[in-house]
Amino acid sequence: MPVYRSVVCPFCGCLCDDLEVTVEDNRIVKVRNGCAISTSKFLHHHENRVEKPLIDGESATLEEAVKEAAEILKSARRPLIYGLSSTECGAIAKAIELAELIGGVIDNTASVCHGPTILALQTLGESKCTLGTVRNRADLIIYWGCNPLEAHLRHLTRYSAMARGLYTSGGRKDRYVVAVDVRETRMKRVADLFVKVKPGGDYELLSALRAVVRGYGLDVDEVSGVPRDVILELAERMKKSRFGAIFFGLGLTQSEGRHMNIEAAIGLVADLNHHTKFVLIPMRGHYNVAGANTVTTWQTGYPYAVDFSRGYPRYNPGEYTAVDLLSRGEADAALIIASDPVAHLPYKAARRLAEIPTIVLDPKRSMTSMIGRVVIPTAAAGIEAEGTAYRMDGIPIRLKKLMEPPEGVLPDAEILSLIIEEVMG
Amino acid sequence: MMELRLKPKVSGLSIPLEAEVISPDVVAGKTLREVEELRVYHGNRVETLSEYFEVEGEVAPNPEEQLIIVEGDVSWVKYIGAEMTAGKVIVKGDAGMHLGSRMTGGEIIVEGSVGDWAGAEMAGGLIRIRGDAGDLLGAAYRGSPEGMRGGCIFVEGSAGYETGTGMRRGLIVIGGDAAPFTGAHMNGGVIFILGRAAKRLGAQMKGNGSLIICLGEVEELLPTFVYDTTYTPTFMRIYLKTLSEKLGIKRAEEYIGRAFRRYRGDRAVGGDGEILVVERG
Amino acid sequence: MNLIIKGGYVYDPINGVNGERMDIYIKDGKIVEELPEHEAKVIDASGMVVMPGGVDLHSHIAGSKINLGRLLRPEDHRKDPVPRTRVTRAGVGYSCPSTYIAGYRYAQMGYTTVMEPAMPPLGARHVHEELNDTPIVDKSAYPLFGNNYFVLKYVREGDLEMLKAFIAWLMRATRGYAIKIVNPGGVESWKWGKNVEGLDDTVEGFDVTPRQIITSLARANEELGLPHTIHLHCNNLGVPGNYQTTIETMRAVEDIKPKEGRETTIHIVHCQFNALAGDSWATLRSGAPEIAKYVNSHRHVTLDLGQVIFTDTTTMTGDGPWQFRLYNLTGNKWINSDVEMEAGAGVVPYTFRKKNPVNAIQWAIGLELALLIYDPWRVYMTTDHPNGGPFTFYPKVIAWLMSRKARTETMLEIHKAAMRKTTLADIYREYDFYEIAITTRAAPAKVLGLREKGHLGPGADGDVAIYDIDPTEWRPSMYREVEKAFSRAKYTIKGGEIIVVDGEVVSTPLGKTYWVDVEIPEDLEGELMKDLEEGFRNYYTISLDNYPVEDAYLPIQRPVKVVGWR
Amino acid sequence: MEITVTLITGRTAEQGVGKEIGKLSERYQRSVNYILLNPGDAERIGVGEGEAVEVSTLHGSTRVWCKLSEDIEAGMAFIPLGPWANRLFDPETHGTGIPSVKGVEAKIRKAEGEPPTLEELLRELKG
Amino acid sequence: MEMMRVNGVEVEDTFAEAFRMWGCRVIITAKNQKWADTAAMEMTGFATSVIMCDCEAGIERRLSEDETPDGRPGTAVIVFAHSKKTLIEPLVRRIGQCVLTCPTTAVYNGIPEEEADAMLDIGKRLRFFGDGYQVKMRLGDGWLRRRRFWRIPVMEGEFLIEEMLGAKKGVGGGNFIIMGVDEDSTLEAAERAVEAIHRVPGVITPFPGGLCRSGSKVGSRYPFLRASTNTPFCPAIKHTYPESQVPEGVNSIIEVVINGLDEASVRRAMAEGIRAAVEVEGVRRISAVNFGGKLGKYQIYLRDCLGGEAS
Repeated sequence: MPVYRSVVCPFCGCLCDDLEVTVEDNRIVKVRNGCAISTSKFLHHHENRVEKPLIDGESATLEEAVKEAAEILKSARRPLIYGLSSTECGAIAKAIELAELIGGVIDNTASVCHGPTILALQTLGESKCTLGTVRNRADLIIYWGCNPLEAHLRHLTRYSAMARGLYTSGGRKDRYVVAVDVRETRMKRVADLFVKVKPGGDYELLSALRAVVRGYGLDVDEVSGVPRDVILELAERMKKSRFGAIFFGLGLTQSEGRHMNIEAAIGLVADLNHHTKFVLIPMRGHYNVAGANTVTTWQTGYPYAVDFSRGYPRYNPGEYTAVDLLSRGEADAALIIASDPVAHLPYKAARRLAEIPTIVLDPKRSMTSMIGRVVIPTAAAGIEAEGTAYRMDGIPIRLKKLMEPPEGVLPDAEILSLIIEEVMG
Repeated sequence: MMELRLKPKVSGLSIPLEAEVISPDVVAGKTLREVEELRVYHGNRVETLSEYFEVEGEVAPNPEEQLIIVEGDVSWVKYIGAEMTAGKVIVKGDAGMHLGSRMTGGEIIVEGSVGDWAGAEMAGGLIRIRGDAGDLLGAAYRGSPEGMRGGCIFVEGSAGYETGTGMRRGLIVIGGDAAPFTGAHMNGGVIFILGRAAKRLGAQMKGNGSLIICLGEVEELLPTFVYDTTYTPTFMRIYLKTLSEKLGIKRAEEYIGRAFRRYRGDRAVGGDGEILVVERG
Repeated sequence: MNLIIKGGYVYDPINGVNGERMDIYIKDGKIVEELPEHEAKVIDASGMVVMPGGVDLHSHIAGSKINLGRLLRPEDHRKDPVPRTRVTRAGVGYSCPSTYIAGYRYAQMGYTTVMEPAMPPLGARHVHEELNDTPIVDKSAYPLFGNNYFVLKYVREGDLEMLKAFIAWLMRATRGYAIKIVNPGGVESWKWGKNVEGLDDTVEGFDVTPRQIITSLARANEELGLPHTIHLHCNNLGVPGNYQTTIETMRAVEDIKPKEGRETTIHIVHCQFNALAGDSWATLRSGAPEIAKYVNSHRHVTLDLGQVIFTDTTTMTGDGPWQFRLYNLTGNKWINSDVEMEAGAGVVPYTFRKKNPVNAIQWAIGLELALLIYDPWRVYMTTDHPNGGPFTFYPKVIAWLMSRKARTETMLEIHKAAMRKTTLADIYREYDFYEIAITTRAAPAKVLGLREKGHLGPGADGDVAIYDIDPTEWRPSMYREVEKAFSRAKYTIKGGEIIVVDGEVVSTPLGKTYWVDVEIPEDLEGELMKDLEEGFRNYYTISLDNYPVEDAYLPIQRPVKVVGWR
Repeated sequence: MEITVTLITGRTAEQGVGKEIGKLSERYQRSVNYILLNPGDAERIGVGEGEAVEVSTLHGSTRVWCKLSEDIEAGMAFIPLGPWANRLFDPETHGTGIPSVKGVEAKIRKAEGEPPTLEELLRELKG
Repeated sequence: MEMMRVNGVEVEDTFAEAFRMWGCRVIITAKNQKWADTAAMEMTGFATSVIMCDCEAGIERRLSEDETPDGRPGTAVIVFAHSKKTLIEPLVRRIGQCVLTCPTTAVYNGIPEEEADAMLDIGKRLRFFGDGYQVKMRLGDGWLRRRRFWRIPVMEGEFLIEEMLGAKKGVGGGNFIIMGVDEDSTLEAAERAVEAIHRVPGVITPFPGGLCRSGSKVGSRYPFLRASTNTPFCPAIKHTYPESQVPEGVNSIIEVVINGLDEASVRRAMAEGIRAAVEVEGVRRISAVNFGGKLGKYQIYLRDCLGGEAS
């Protein structure tokens, strides 16, 4: 009964790599160290699978499905390749090659989560570090618009508030913890200070903090519902900390202001570096969304929203991003890899996917696979296939293959290679 | 000016056409036949201008004398007049994204509305939009620290998010309402808003003479802008006269002699740009 | 395919061939003594320059740092989009080229070997993934040691054996090639927002000094007998007056005995940035003459230029505190990235301007170093891509080195400080093709210990660059011709395969990856692993098991075996 | 009776668990087809725990089950990310690629029928 | 000396000897004409002759609201000095002390760049009065004529000045003299002349009320004085001064001095002035001052000025 140690969890951007997974008869029977979601992922990975390739809902052979997919992509004028944040880097690289070949647009799910973070970075840069640096050094940790208790379940214990490290042997008691959110989440119980900000008011609050850190006064009583005294005190605490870290999530990127919220946060952190050491780290959601950005960047220069229609890469979020291409009715074919946009994109965009020929590569049945013209089952990366994934802080880790995929099911990268071959003819 | 007319053969393409060739610089000096053969991009296909437009009229020997009239709605055409240096383009309907982006001279008149990124990173010339503008009007492309570096954009209707982001020089006049983050990262340049200005005006504005003038209502200013005074600065008369005389905005003259509230910021970036808001009443 | 390159003027300094007309034979990817003509494809190189493929020992082409640069600068990419062709992939160029384009562009210039000089061990997989997407060239990467927790710990404890074991282990774990040190101690201090200011400062949190780190690593390097010396980015980079730190650093390793077969014990990287004299930006002048004087009288030092090019580029280095300083000097956008227990990095876009006095002086310093150091075997042409400028400007640097006229013309266009605050105007030396071959291929290959690179003797890799320029007719006044010829090789041959014809890439094989394989004595390894396990458990965020780079990341690998302990 | 609230969406751990079992699983559907309301607000529109509410914004409407929680303050509401929530959002991204899905103004009232099932949503989508 | 006659008055066939001077036109506007004039008068005070003043300046004319850049009433001032270089300091000082200080005023360039021979960075120098709080105002980059202004905070509000003021190579020292039977008639003729001259654009009369009663001649018997009154034309000593040039019957002489932005304007102004002067009874003769052509670049003959009118 093989027990795999140091298994990497392919769920969220934490990429915890200390799991122990027991496999019996090509079935996972036990998971140790995993969080609830992780455990669910390993234990249920065999459920709700796409069993056979499908064309228009009818089962087909892999060859037929690949051929059909290639035909769709070849005849499209504005094909979109989307998803990629829940697969390994080899598949991402192949998807880019395919996009280039068919003169299509390639986008990954970063465009609807931390795309704004990247836009802000491209304007201002960022001061960041790996999670271990926070673990070892941070005496002030701020969670802003993110809730690790719901989305990154082991973050607090492994990497941040509770973790013990080189200069933080006391763990939680060596740190001051702040949570900022629009509603009182469970983080309130974790934090020493909970700051409730008016929905859509983060930009103002961050700006005010910046001004105060720069030494200006604040001649208003409150900003976005936060009293002046709290702002002044928080700014002071930030300046006085020895190593400060801000983790932020979709509460900043998806709310009013989007990338400008992140710019304000980046700017605040940059300014704080004149007083002490301060970093900012986005809480990346899907386990390899960082990898999708990373690979796309080294191959094309751009992290997402890349258009190859003119033979060379072009980049413009808002123009070449999936939501926009779909909701404007521009995409005339789509290849969705390891993602479920029908469940998560705004209805108008989801609807477009149902209108056009959509190819879906996914281990599991999803809303997108239910509307797909061509559906090809794939091996689950990190369980049935190996490959690289990049943690939320950019650390590359090798996903393990713990067992064989179902009969005839191939990893994403191999299926994409077959489609590429078919397209090249 | 010699007039070249482009009549759209299709309407409302869902995949937009990229036609930076609709520019006096490209057209001038060519024969009509050569103009018809100009390359346009439709999705991943390369096609010719004549597949989408009937081309008639006259071609001028140089761009200065070239007028191009696009007769109809071309909201599905991107990059009209992009990088043009001289001459004139009139669009008798809506136009798509990137209209007049990076242009350095000449004039574009759009009788309808335009898509996003119109006049992005432009350095000279005049763009008049009778309808509304999309987002990022006259803005910097992503990653670039410099947006509009010169020229004038006049939108008679409203303008979208992040208008004039990273602006360094030139003038943007918004006849209608301005969406949030108008004038973000401004570092020089002037923006007039005649309608309602949404919040986060001038966010992260630096200084260097950056100026936003609000003649209409202002939703809210950032807490990092500091109110200085209410006064009637002389210089305002010059801008208002320019709006009236050069852009034909007669109602601008009504504001001559009016008092303005002066705010400086954005303190979040240590900036000393200005927002002047007309005093009500 | 076998090849005969006929009738070219061959420059093969390692074998003492200086412009002789001779034929080069390649069989099964290797240079051989001779081949019958009917068994080979013949390339007519008459009237052309034939050199070994270029070897770049310091160019940031792969890994998290350059990729952050790419991420940061869409505006840079928009200047230089590269469409796909039948054989090549699409991408972008300029200062942060995408991986494919970097490979193509090196090959187009006749380069066939490129070393990524700064690999944070935790990001080693990333480096190798990018190297695998960098076609054509052979390559390797240097892991960062100078601020590594275990290094600092063993240096503090004075335990050279454990330090050696750790080096050996980390080389294998990261599949690295040489010991890279960046601002020793300074990067660790930067994790508290601080820096070190001299060789004898104490590193924040550790009771060690930069001097101890450098000398310990140099000693360990030589005792282990690694192929390359330590590869050092000195303290105080970019600080006026830092040439003294640089000389002090070189002096600090004077008495370390080099390994057998090598005379040198230290390589100073992008020395231009560390050759500043004066005590402020206002009084800045060149410290190159002092450095050259030292290097000319000591055999143990090599260095590369980090030549400045007047263009918009992207600076990136493992020297976090310096990048913060540069951010404050320029107000440009800034990335800082600290890597737990090991390293850090920073990225700041920068434009070297002709009319900026500091930039003008920097430009002159690079060339002064190349021209004032007599021995071309110990000074190598680089731009520290992309810090001083993109590597695609190498042909321009070659033109400056070969032509005083080229230098004078540039000097007349730039700020007068270049003339007043440096000695460049008084230097008449001009490199010839032989010296160019030394500084761009033979010497870097030699100092890297790559025996099959940098020469055209039998047994060498079949890596050849053929440039369409006739050296017998060339005069220094014709520098534009040399720039053109070196920009687009007539032919580039890699491992016996024709890769570039007339400056265009015609084939894109994957190159091999070098790494240094040192066996560790078992008992020592056991002791080391115990230490590592504890360190990883307590301070790292990935487990020791998942740390070493797997073979999957090295599709074509060339481990260089080193007998570290006798 | 109808109230206007500020609508927030987001991930939950339960949604993560459900999603990994399968998008078509009962547990997943249950993890995303509800709205979290302050009991006071719920009372004002006359709905109780487990009853259906109609949520509408400028861009669309959906029906979901009502869950009550003191953790959510009056005037705010939360729906987990998913196929029910995505009916409510403006696809316009304003040049960023990301639609606004947090802090949207929404009207809430007691629903006539039950929330649609996933299958019903799919059927509607396919048109 | 030959004579011509205009309206019956003798006009000597001689010339006014004029010099090359650089002139700069400054437009001062204010809330109303009163304050524009006040600033203009302060600014042009003590600026009659470079013999002892730093410049020669005068009010050219008033400007109506539709003639000024900001739509307020204005006053045009022209300042002359020997060279481009020596023009700068007086402008900076006079605008700085007389206009910047004067309530409600603003300063604009009065010679557009295409007509100017040089642009002087007067506003750019004056901006330092803002002590770092000055604001640069830009107009027209890439679509209209590029103009720059500085906004300088002052206690009353804000002072606006254009960054660059245009200067031209002009003409100084255009003149004629009116010789009359008595003080009354001579003064009246001179007043009328000045009034007429001010209808000509581009010229000023820098002396008090446009008139110089002393005249001047180069040098004096005192080593410390480089010019003295024009003794040959002083009626009071007409018989005791050895080389007196005062005609018989003339008992009062007044010189009208004209500086202009170009020779043609000066010529026209002289003509208009003479024509007006000769209308007055009691005027006996019109002449002009020169130094035999040794000093000035320009010799403006009265005959040429008056064209066909003289006979």
